[in-house]
Amino acid sequence: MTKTLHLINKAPQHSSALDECLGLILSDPQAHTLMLIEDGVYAALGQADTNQHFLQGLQQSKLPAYVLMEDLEARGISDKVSGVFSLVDYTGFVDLTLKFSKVQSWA
Amino acid sequence: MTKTLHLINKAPQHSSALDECLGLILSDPQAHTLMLIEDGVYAALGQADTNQHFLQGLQQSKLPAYVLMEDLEARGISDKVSGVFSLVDYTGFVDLTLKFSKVQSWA
Amino acid sequence: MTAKKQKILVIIRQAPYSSVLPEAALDIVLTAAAFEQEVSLLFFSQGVLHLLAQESTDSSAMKNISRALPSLELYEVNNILLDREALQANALQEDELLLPAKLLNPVEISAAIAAADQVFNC
Amino acid sequence: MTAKKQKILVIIRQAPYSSVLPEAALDIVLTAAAFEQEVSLLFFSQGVLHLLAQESTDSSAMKNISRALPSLELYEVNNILLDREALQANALQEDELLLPAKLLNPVEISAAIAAADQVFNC
Amino acid sequence: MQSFTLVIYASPQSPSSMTALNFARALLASGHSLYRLFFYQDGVYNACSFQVPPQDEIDLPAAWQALVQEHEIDAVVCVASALKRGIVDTAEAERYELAAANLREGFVISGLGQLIDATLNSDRTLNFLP
Amino acid sequence: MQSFTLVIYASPQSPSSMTALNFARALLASGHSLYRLFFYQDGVYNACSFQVPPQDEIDLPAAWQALVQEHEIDAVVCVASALKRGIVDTAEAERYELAAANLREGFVISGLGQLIDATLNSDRTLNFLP
Repeated sequence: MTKTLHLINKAPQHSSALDECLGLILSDPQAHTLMLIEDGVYAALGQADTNQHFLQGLQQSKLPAYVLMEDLEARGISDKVSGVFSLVDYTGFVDLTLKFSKVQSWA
Repeated sequence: MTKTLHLINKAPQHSSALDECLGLILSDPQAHTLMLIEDGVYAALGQADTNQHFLQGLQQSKLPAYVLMEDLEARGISDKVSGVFSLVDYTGFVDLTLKFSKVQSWA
Repeated sequence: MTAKKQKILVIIRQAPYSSVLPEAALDIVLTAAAFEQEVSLLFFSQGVLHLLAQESTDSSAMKNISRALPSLELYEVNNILLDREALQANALQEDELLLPAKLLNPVEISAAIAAADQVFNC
Repeated sequence: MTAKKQKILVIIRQAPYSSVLPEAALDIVLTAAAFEQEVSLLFFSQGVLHLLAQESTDSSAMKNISRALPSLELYEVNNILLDREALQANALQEDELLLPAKLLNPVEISAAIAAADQVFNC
Repeated sequence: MQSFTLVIYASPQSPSSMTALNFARALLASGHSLYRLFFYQDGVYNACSFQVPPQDEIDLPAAWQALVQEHEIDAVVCVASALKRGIVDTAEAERYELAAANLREGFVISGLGQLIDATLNSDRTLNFLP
Repeated sequence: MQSFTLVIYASPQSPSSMTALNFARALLASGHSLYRLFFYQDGVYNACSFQVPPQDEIDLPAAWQALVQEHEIDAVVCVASALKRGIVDTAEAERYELAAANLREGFVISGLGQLIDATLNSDRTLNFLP
């Protein structure tokens, strides 16, 4: 058994990736971790209507979840992020990929 | 006042375009018409779970709705289309664009 | 170039850095204005997020169109419209936006589309 | 090229003609098989729609990967997996599919991901 | 008879370029005319002459070129989009000291003003989005 | 110290190419190494030498090239993806009778086998999807 870091790079408005990813991994928070990058960071907007269902699921599951700081800053939303997420910069992103056996990207 | 043909070319799994478009036009079926092309034709799958809500709304609104035959055939799904839609080929598509004052594309 | 005049509605409905379309839309707005067309710009759905001040762009290769928004006035693009529902859905406040804009509900947006001769919905 | 062997899981989750990714995924499968890796192919979510027979492709510039699916056997790619929930969500029947495949539920798919050394999710 | 302008936003690898080509063929077959084709953003790749597509795939740039030349269509490639993506005509190849031009014969490079002109002077303008 | 392979699927106009570049810079800064960069699908446009980007925008192909040359990175461009999109090296330009090559110095064209080899021989393989 290996541990997997899942990368999501699309907003919920542009891809069912986040939904589909969580459908597979929420039940097994030991083996999986979520990270949002690029447009995917919009899913971390704590007050956005579309995110409420997913943020609740994430909180209940205790699945670790990260979001890329640089992509939040570029979009001007770093002060609006849900507390469920840990913020990492690119160096932290590199470190994170090494804590898992593999990285799976979703688009 | 002009009449508008709305073109949707993405499946509901890849874009909120269909949702957003219908949110604007369902209330005014006299001024707007819907046409699905490319990946958008998957929204016409009559039995797909994700389409039920939208197909119901379409039926109730009496908004005219078309789907491009060639794109259904290429995907092997022409026998699975909801009865809410009229099928048109490329020639019909050209004719349709001339029945409206303008065409608005959604991606 | 003819001296005809059209009502052109340009809609930005994609979020910042999500695709090249917002930049493509803004370039159409500026060109249409330069050719003295009657142009309106609507920030719709996730497009409203362009009106947030962005902190840095060094880590992104894509153009930050927010920086170009103030130049809209120079081009005499004064009809800036905003999707009120999208603002609410994203819990954004009017006073944190980069530009003043006219807030529209869905029926008003639908009317703006109906009133236009040509719509670019990028 | 080394003689090492890895478990490679390739996932096709986009519908036919929606993007170049399904074709990209299939090419990875065939190459991994040619290099004698232990490769599995999972049709997930909208990817299950590739298993419908398609009527014509003259009007599309994109490659119809369904036509290449029978060649998977020649490459000894025998571990073909299918997302059972997606089949149901699209109201597809097993007997209308182009290929026989092993139907998996979400827990089994999750296990297949966990068991792989490398995942290409296109 | 009506006149159309088609705006192509996507690369030959995207289904929307093929939709635009099929639509162009159908409108001409119905006796209508093309006022202009405008290649914008990734759409400019449809006007590149360097592609070598596999034999079992449609060569979309060649198909566009055949249509443009047969019907003498005004096929405009947006200059800003093209330069950014490395599609250049002879004049630009010289100006920027590139080894060669790679714009297909039959296409011309011009500005976005040609798009605004087209919406004014054709009966219908359709956008084929990526 | 660990070794990475990055697979770049998107054009320079897509945010994911920039993410890949930022990630590459960060991993090198942390003392890790790049076993290989593999440019696949639209990612091959990152290896084109003809682009003339506007002065106020990042020149991503030039930035990749600088990284590749400074760190002597194995930067492989998928041959099938490249030919289809009109990115050719000198040998291919000759074979297909094109006016010039437009592959940037520092990049090499090769097959998809180089991607499989990379997943076997590097510690982590990351896919930067479009």
